Amino acid sequence: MIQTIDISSYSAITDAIRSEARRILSDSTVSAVIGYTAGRRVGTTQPIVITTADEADKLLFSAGCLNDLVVYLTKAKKDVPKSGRIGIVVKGCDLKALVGLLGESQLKRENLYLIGIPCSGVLGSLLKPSAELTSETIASKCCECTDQLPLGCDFIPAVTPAPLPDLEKRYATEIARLEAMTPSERWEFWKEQFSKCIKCYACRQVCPFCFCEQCLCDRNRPQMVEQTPRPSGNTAWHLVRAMHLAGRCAGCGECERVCPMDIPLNLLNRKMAKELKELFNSEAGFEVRDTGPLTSYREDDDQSFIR
Amino acid sequence: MHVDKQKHTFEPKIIAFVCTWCTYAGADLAGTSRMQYPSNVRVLKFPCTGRIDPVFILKAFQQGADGILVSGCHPGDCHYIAGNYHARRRFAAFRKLLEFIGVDLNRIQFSWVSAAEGGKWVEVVTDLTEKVRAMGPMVEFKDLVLEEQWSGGLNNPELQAVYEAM
Amino acid sequence: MSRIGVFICHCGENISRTVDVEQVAAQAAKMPGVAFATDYKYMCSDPGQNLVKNAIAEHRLTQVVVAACSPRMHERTFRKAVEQAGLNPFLCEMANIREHCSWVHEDREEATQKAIEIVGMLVERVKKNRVLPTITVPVTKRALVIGGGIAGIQAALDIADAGHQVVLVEREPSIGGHMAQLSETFPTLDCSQCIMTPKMVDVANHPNITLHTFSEIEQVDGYIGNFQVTVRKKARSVDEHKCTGCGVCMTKCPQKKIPNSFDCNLGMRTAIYVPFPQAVPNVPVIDRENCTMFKTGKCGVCQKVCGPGAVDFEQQDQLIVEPVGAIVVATGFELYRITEKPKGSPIKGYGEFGHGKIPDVIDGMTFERLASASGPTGGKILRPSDGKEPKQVVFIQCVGSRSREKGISYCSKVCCMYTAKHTMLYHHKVHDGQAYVFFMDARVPGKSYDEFWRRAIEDEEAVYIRGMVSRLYQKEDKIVVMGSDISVGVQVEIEADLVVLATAVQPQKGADGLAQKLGISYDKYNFYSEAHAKLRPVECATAGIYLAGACQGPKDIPDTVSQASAAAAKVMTLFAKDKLEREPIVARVKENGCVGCFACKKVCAYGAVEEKEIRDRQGNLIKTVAYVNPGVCAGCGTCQATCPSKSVELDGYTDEQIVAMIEAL
Amino acid sequence: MQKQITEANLRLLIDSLLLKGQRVVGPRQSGTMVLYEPLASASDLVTDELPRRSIKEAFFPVCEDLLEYRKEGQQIELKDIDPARFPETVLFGVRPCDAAAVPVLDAVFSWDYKDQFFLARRAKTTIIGLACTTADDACFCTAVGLSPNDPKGSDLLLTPMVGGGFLVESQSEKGEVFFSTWQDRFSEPDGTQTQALATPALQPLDLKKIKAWLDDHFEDRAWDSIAVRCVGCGACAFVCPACHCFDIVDEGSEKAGKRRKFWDACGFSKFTNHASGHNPRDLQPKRYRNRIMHKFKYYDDKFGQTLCTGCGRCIRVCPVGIDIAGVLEEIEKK
Repeated sequence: MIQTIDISSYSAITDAIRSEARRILSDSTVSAVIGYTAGRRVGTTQPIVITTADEADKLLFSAGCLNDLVVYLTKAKKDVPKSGRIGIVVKGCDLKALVGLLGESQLKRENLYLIGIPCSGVLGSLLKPSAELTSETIASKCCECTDQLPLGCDFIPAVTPAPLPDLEKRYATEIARLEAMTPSERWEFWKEQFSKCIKCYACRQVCPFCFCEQCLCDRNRPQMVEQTPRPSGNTAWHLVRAMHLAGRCAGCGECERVCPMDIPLNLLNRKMAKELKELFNSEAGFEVRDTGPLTSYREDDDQSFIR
Repeated sequence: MHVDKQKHTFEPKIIAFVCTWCTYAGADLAGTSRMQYPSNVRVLKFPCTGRIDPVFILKAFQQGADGILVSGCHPGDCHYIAGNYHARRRFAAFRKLLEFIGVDLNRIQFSWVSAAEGGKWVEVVTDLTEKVRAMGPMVEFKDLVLEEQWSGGLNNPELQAVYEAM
Repeated sequence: MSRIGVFICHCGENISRTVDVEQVAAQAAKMPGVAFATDYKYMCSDPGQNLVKNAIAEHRLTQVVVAACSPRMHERTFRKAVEQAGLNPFLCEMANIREHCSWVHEDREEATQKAIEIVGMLVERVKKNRVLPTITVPVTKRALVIGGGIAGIQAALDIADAGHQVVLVEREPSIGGHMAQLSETFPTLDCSQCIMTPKMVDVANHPNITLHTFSEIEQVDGYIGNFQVTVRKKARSVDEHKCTGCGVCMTKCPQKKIPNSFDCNLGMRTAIYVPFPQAVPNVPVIDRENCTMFKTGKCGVCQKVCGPGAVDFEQQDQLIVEPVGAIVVATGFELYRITEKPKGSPIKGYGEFGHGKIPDVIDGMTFERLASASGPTGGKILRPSDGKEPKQVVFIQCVGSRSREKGISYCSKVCCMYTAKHTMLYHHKVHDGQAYVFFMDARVPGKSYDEFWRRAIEDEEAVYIRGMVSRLYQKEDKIVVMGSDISVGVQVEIEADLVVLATAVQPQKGADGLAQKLGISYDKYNFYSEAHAKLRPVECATAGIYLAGACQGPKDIPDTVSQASAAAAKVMTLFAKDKLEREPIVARVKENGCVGCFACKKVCAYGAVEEKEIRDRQGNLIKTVAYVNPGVCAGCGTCQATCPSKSVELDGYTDEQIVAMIEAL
Repeated sequence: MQKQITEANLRLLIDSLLLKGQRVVGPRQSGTMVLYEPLASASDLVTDELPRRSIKEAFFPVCEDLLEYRKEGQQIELKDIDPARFPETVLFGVRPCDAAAVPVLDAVFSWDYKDQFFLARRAKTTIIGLACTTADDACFCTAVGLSPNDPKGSDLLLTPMVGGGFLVESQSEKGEVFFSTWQDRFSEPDGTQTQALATPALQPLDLKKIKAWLDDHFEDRAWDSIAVRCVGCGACAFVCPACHCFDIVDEGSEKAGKRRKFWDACGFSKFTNHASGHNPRDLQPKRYRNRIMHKFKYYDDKFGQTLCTGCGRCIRVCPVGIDIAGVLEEIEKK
C-alpha cells in the first residue's frame, strides 16, 4: 500500500532557513551560505551558494532537496569560497558525512555554521521531479533513517519532523537477498551492474569522502585500476571505491542517486557498513571520531578467518 | 617428504603476498629444511602485511591468479609493531566485500606463518593449492577482462553470429 | 629502454640439480629489457661477483637481477658488488630460486618453469626500481633522562660517565624516587638510603649532568638524534643558585602540620620544605597551597630569615628548551590504591579491604617508612591509629595484581620478595610479634631470592597461609581478617593489630599523557611498550627513545639498574657516530596528491608522520599535508596501503614495483 | 520519397533484418533503463521512452580498441584493428535529437584528421529515425532550432500515424536503398494523419544572441555563479549525443596490452591537466565555461553548427541539477 509522507513542516523549515541565513549573513557571522534553491523544472532544486542577505529568499527546503551539500566544503570543490565561516544546510545523513570529514582533518568545526534540517525524507530521484513524496518515491536511505534530527548544529528550525511511517528497509532486504545467493549468482548480479558503468565518475564527484585531489583510479604509473569503462576496469573501480569508503561512508547515498546508469552503488557501502558494525562495532554518527575502523585496531580483533 | 607426482589436468596459479620478516623467512626455512610442496605458488615479498593493498589482490585475480595467499607475522610478533593488526582489519573487511560481489572465499587464504614455521608454510601452501585445484580455474575476473560494451566490441557473441552470416 | 643483467647461480648443485639454469638464462635473455643473461657455478664467490661487476661495465647494464638464494642470505653481498661497479645498490634485486624453488621442488620441469617465472617477476620489478640515496641524520650527542629514581639516576650517570651531556628531569623537588623511601632492600637487607644517596650526590656533582627537579616535560618535538624538548621548571619559590641549604627557613616556618607524602603522610612537614633530609638538590620548595604567605599574603617568615635572600615569592614557571639526541624514559611506578577507582581505567578498587578507611590497613610503602630509621617513627614499627606496637601483623599479597576481576591481570613481581622482607624487618624489630602472610603462591626466582623467602619462613617464623582474604573489618582496636587456607581447606580468622597490603605496581599517574607527548606506545595499563619483547627490550618503537625501570613493567632494583645501564648503552651506541645512516627504505609523501586526511598518521606506529603546511610565496596557507620523517620511519608501508590516493609511497616497495611483479605473472 | 508501414510490418522488417544476419540496434529495456542496444528480436523494441544514453555510441563507442602490442626481448610487435570488420548495422527508432547529432559528429571526425574508426562505422550504418509525440520538461529541441520530427541525420524518418503505423520519409540515398531493398514491407501513403507532435515547453532560444554574448565574455563573473555547483563529473557529456571528447590509453602490462580509446569529459579536473602538472582549466567554472563555449561558440565558429540538439539528457542526469536550457536562457537575457 502506498503511503503519503507528511512533509507539511517543510514550508516552516524553509522560512526558518531563510531568516537564519539572512541573520547570519547580515551580521557577518558567515561569509556564505550553502543551501538549496528552486530549479527551472517544477519540483527540482539545485545547490546554491549565497553571499548576501538579500539572496536569503532564494533558499528553500523541499522533498526535492536530495543533494548532500557537504561535498561543496571539501577540497574537491576549490571554487566554492572558503574564506571565513561558511553556513551550510544539512540533513541528518549529510551531517554524518560532515562529521566524518571533521574526523579526517578536512574541515574545522569553527569555520562552519550548521543549519540542521528536521527531515521527514526526500525523493529518491528527480528523473520525474514533480512526484509526491510517498513510501514508493521516497529515497531508499530515508527508509532506514535513524537520524531525522541532526545533532550538534548551530541552528535547527523549531520543527519536530513527523515520524516516518514504517517503511520497507530496502537496503537490508536487498543485502539479505544477495547474501542468500550463491557466489556465482552474486557475481552475475554485480557483473551486470558494473558492466553498465560508463566511468562518468558522478559517484565519485558527489561523494563527500572522495576528496582526494589525485584519485587512485586516474593514475597511470602504475595503472592500479584500468581507466577504460570496460567491465573489468569498472569492477575494479567500484571495488576500490567501496574499500576506500569502508568505515568512512556516512550513508548519504548520493553515489547511487546520481548514477546515470542506475547501478545500486550504495548497496556496497551499506553492506560494508553492516560488516564493520558487526566486526568492529563501528559506525558513522554525529560524534567526531579520531580514527575509523580501518585506521585503528584492537589486539583482540577477530581473526577466525586467518589460519 | 615426497609429493605425489601425479599429473593434474589443471594446475592453479597461486599468488602469495607475504611479509619479509616472518612468512618469507618461514618459506626460506621450508627450503633449508628441504621440505617439498607444490610448485604452483609465486611469492611476492613485502616489508609487512601492513603494506599489502587490497588492490593488489584484485590485480592478481585479473592477471589470472586462481588462488591467493596473504601471510604475515603472528599477532604481537610484527616487526613493525602493528602492521599485521592493521592488515588483519583491512582484510577482514575486504574479504567481506569480495564475498558480497560473488568471489568464492575458498580462493583466498589468510595465515600467520612465523619465521620458525617452515612446516606451516608447506601445509598452508599445499592445502590452498589442492583446494583451488579441486575448485578449478578462477574464471570470473579473466572473463571480465574479455568483456566489452556492445558498441566497442568486435568479438561479442552477437557479432559472431553477424560475421557468420556475412 | 632498460639494460638489465640477469645472473643465474648454480649454487654448486643446490640450484642446478633441480633447475635447468641454462634454460633459465636463455629464457631470461628473451625477457623485455634484458640485455645480458648468464649462469655461473657460485655467483656469490669472488669470481662470481666479478662476473657481475664486469658485465655491468661491458654491457652497460642499468639494473641487475641475481637469481640465486634468498635475499635474506646474499642481498647485501650483491648490492655491495653492484655498488662497487658504479650502480646504485638498490638497482639490484635477487630472485630466490633456491629456498623458494630448487630446494622445495623435485620435478625438474616444474622447478625450471617456476624459476623462469620468478626471474621474470624480478626483471619487471627491477625496471621500476629507483636510485635510492642512503639517508643520513645528524645526531645531537646529548641525552634527556626523564625521571630521577634509581633507573634515571643510573642511566644518567652511565651516559654522563661516557662523556656525553645529560639533562635529567624529575617531577618531585628531589631526585631519589621510590628507592629513597625504602628501608632495607632484598635480598641482602642493606640499607636503601646508604646505597642510594651517594648516587644522588654523584648526579648533583657530575659536570656532565644538568639537573632539573620540580620540573616536567611540556612538549617533545623532533626525532631521533634531533629532539627539541621543552621542560617546564615549576616555580620553586626558592632561588636554587642562592640557597645554601642551611634549613633555617624550615625551622622557622609556622606551618608545621602538613602531611609529608614522602613519609606516606605519616610524618609532618612545613610549608617550605625538602621532602627528606638527604634530598638532592638540598634546596627547599614552597608548597604554595599550604603556605600562609600565598594563602593570605601575610607571613614571609622564611624570606626574612633567609640569609642569602633565596626565597622568591614572585618566581614563575620557566620553560626551557633542551636540544637532545636521545631520550631515556624512567618514570617509574606508583602503588595501586585500594581507595581509587579511576575513571576509564580497568581498576576497580577494593571495597572489601575497607576502602582505605581503616587507618591500620596500610600499603607496603607505608610499612617501608615505618621500618626506615629515617622515617617518621625513627624505625620503630608503630601502627598509625594509636602509635602502639602491633603484635599480630597480617600481610596480604597480590592486592590488585593477578586479579582479572579487579582489573589487573599481571604479576607485580616485587611483592613476594618485599613481603618476605617485611616479615623479617618486623620480626627483627618486634621480637614477640607474629607475622602472617596470605599468598596465592610465591614467585621468587632470582639470585638468592628463594633462599631469602625460605629464611623468612624458616628462620624468621613468618606464617604463610595459602589463600586469599575475603574480607576484613575493624573490631574495637583489632582488625579481623577473614580468609581461607586452601592448603588445608579451612576458614581462617585472625585478629590483627596491623594489616599490610602488597598492592600492585602501576605506572605513574599521567604516564599516558607523557607517552603521547613522546609519541611512544603503551599498553592498556599505561606501561610503556618496548619495540620487541625479547630482542629490543629497552628500545621504544619510536627511534631514539629508550625505556628504563618500572615504567615499562614491574621490576625490582637489580633489574631496574640493569635495564637503565642497557638503555644508557643504547644511547652511547647512537652517540658513537656523528651521523645516523640508515637504509633508505622509508615512506615519502607526494605532496601534490596529499589532501591531509592523515590516515597515514593514524596508522603509523612510529609517529613518523608529521603535519606540514604548504604556503605560497605570499605566505598564505595552501594546504596541510603529511610529511614522513625519514629519520623516524621504519619502512613498514602500512601508511601507503592506507592512503586512499596513494600519495605516500614506500621507497623500495612502490606500487609500480609491486604491480610490475603482479603483471609479470 | 514517402511511404508508410504498419506496426506489424515494421516488426517483421526488423525480424527479417535479424534473420538476414544484420545487426539491428534500437531502444530496448535493459534492466531499469531503456538503452540503445542490439535487438534480439523486434519485440525488444521500445518506442515510448527516450533511451538513457544517446545513439552516438553506435559510431563512437564508450570504449574501443585501436591496436594491440606485444614485446619480446628487444622487439615490439604491433597489430592494428581492421575497421573493415565492423558489421553493417541498422539503427531503429532513433530520436530526432539523437539523429541530428550524427551530422554534427561527422563534421569533427572527418575534419583534418579522418577518424577511420568513426567513419567506418558510420558508413556501414543506416539510421531510421522516429518522430516524438511526447516530451517531458527537460526536452528542448525546439529551443535550439530542431523539432520533434526533424529529419536531420536520419536516413529514414518514421512518424507515428493516428490509429497506428508510421509514415516513412527517406532523407538520403541510404534511405532510398533501404526502401528498395525492403519494398514489400512498405506501402504507398494513404493520407492517414500523423499523430500530433510533441511540444517541448521551452521557448526557442536566440542562439545568435547567445553566441554574441559568448564571443565577448570569455572572462565573466557569471561563470562562477553558473558553475559553482558543478561537481565535475562526466554524466552530462557521456549521455550527450553530441559530446565527442575521448582519451587514449595503453592498458595491459609491460609485455603485452592494447591501446584503447574511451569517452572523456571536459568537466573532469584532469581533462586538460598537462604532464607538467599545470592545468589551464584549474577550476570548475573554467571547465563549465568550456562546455558552454564549445557547444555554442567554438563549434559554431568552426563548423557552423551548434553542439546541442536539445535532448535534455544532461538536465535529467545532472547530480546537482544544472539545467543547460536554464543557463542558456540566463545568457540570452544578458
